[in-house]
Amino acid sequence: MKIGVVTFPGSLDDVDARRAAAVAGAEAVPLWHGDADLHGVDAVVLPGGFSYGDYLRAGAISRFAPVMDTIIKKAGEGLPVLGICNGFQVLCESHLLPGALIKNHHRKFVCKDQGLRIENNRTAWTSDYDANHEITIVLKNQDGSFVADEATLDRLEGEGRVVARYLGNPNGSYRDIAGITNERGNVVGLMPHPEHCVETLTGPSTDGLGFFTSVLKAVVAS
Amino acid sequence: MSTDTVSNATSTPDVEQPWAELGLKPDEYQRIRDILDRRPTSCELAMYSVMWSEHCSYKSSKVHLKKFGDIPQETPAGKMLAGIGENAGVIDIGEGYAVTFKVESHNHPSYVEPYQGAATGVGGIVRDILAMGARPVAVMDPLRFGPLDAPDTKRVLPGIVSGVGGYGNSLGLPNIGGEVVFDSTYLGNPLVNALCVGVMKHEDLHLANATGVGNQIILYGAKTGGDGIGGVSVLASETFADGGPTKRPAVQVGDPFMEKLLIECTLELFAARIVEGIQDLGGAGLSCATSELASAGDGGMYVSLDKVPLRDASLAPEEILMSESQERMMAVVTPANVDRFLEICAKWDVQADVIGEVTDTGLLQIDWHGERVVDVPPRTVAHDGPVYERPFERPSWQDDLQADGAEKLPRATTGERLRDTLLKLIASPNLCDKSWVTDQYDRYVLGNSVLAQPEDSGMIRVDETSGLGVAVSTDCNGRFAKLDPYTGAKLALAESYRNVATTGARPAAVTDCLNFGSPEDPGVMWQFSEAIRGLVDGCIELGIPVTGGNVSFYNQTGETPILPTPVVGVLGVIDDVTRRTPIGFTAEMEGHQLYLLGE
Amino acid sequence: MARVVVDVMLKPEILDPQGKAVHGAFARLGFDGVADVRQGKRFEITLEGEATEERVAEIRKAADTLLANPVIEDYTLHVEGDR
Amino acid sequence: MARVVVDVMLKPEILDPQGKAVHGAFARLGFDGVADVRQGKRFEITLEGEATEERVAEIRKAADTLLANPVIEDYTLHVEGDR
Ligand SMILES: Nc1ncnc2c1ncn2[C@@H]1O[C@H](COP(=O)(O)OP(=O)(O)O)[C@@H](O)[C@H]1O
Repeated sequence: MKIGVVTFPGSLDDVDARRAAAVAGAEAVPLWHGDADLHGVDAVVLPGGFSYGDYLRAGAISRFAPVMDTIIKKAGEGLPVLGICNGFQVLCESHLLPGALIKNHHRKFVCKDQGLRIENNRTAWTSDYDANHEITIVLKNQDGSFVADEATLDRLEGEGRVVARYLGNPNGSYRDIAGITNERGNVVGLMPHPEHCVETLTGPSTDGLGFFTSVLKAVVAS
Repeated sequence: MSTDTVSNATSTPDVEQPWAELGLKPDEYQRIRDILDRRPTSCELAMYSVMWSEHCSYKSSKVHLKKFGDIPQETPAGKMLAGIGENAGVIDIGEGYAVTFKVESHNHPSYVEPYQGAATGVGGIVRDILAMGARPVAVMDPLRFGPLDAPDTKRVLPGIVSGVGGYGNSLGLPNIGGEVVFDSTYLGNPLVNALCVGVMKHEDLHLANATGVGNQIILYGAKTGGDGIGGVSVLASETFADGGPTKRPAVQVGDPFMEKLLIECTLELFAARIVEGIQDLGGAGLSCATSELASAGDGGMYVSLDKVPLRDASLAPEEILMSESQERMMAVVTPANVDRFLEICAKWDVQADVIGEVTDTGLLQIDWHGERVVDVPPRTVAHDGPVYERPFERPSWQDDLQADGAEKLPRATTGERLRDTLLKLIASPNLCDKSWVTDQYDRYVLGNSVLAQPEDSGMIRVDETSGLGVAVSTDCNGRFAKLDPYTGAKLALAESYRNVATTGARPAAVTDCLNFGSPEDPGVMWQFSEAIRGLVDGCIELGIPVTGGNVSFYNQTGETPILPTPVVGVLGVIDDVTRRTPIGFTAEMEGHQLYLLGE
Repeated sequence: MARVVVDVMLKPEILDPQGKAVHGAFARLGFDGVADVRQGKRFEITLEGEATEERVAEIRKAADTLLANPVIEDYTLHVEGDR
Repeated sequence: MARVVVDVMLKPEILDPQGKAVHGAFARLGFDGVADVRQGKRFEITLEGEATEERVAEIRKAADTLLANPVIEDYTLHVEGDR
């Protein structure tokens, strides 16, 4: 069982994502943005960071990386993909997920322990959580405010594709949305950082581990 | 456009040179002429003037800093593998690991342009740590501001905080602590001190020297622009036939994305074992890197300035030598490894160019457009700068200040009054909650932050298997230091030492950033020398050495210097981070007993 | 050398936190009578050579795919000196 | 309602990391023949009422103090429709 973690120029939480995958019991495989080959991984994490400095728009330049061409294709075939923070931004820029992430409404970088409610536990990445499970994981970003037009938001809610919602909106996200999924439930984008919450020694909780254990089960089941 | 070459300098000994505008004293200029036995070229004058500045040469502080050598150089954790004089101190922490750490100031640039000044301050110290061969693993930021309600603080504080965060967060370095202190003397003189910790294996230790005749000098990272050379443009303007050069910015703009690439690229170069010597480019840019590398090595280096990739094609050679463009490094590489070196740089999209080589001439020789513009013994630039024994004297007001004791202040006599005092205290800017600042810093990235705010020390796990880790704290109470700089410095050291010790780590080494007013004021010089005396005595008593640091003078407005602010950083080692002791009381501790230690 | 300018603004229905903050600052500084402020991005693209129709069409493609995110942003493009 | 536009760009001699990143992306995506890219900010300020000379002078003052950082940035200001 292999979880690939992509490193883009400017990725920062790739090491953490690999550690979290390993803690969950998977083999973590580093993937390089310039290499279109996924090296046989069973699932992919696009980690947090400031790829290409977030200079144009967060995730805008990374989406054109050779590895993304393959990921976009395989995601369509059902490969589980989790985009965390900058990874979420890359997924939106790649149009694998609807909407976009813009600057926090307070315009500052924010790092805090954030309460979330898991609203959809039927995705490849959230099956280990109970429905409406409340968890606390690390939130840290500059461009974390999820926006989309009303029709898109209504569709996301109507189809149960809001994966996680903030308990107390930290960044101006529309309808308190912290994470969403595609129709099929294999691609998930999440603003907060579950990979920082797999050990009590270095994180505020171990509430993030479920994302990584969930995908192991999803892969075994498929 | 004419270039001032060495032969031109020899044949025109009487040309007037703007040495005074460049901050040189008459005797210093004469000394350069004596060393070279001719007048310097304008490029040489540029190099000497910047390398002999207070900032680069430590000319006022050197005689005092020497006293740190009196402290035994062993640390309680292990051997010191590199000490004062290197880019940063390195200590052995066991299990084959070494750590390096250092604090540096970026005070004045942060006043001029708070965001970029603070950002590039973080960038600079991170490159220092990287240049030792280490992976940077954490940063800290002791900060000082004018009164919270002063209008200029509203400009300076948010900019500095977001600059520290903007740069550190983008590098993926957890911020594990710092300070936020307010005092009226810092109005117009904010202090931005930045500390970085790095980790390496013993065999990865790299030093800044250029040895091995024929080895190639590679400049890599960002292109060279006109950043931070406002001052030298007086020189460059002489070489422009009409109108002078285009505008030169005095501020540097940071590119943290570039620096992140530089870090990963450099670590891959180290891992490939193809770096013979390395130096980061900081203050004084190429002037500093070339002269220091050559001086610490075999002494000879040849550089062709035409090979330096430029962001601004109009730069004159003097300006290229002085540019403080950020995110650049210089490496010494054997000819056989050059291709591999360039390949790794290309992988990370980092520009790299061979600009020269190590020679056996004993001279630093630099060409521009095929003509020699620098021909100097590198030691005279980098290490043999002027040394001043500045006069110092205990200020006349010191006695009155000390006599004005706290016992004269009115005391709260009722419970109500006491309550008011307490509320006033904890609501004061210096004591209140700092999360407005710390919430803007990523403390989790890399996944090894065992302790960060609101703890008294930060703590980083070094080895995931054994649990080996380090703890770091920075402290200084400038008001104590003003009352008595000797004891104040000792108190700063003791506080930092205690903060590290209470986490369960064993304090091992000290870095310091000595922020003071003008060294030309004998009272300030006295504060400075007393603070060093205090640090030396304190370190000897505690049995830990000073492994490196930084001096920042001229922090004053008119005649009023800042509070003497010797910021002390202590690093400790802990065998097993799972046994750390956090501050505070949690529900699990119910029933535990409380003890008060000490008098 | 010609210059193409691309101005990118958030769509009107998307909340603009930066514009809002500037608007608020205007009011605090006593600049009244401002109904709204929006903050966007301006790209100045210098071409090697002329701004031929073909080159401008290429930049327009770059604006569609890279410089602006059509989900949240609109852009306008003009060749400098052309208006 | 009138609209005043303020374009803020980094001074030419100041490093523009954002423009540099976009320039690099152009090259990787095969958009050739671009000599340089600079990225700046665009403010669209909608006034309640006319853009009288006095109001525009006010906005100019705001641009000096608030919209642009004179240490590293230059700005230009125009009333929309005026050019
Ligand atoms: N500028 C800063 N950067 C990072 N951390 C900071 C900064 N200022 C304060 N902190 C952290 O916030 C916490 C509380 O700070 P402070 O109130 O000054 O505590 P103390 O007085 O115990 O040092 C500490 O963990 C400290 O390291």
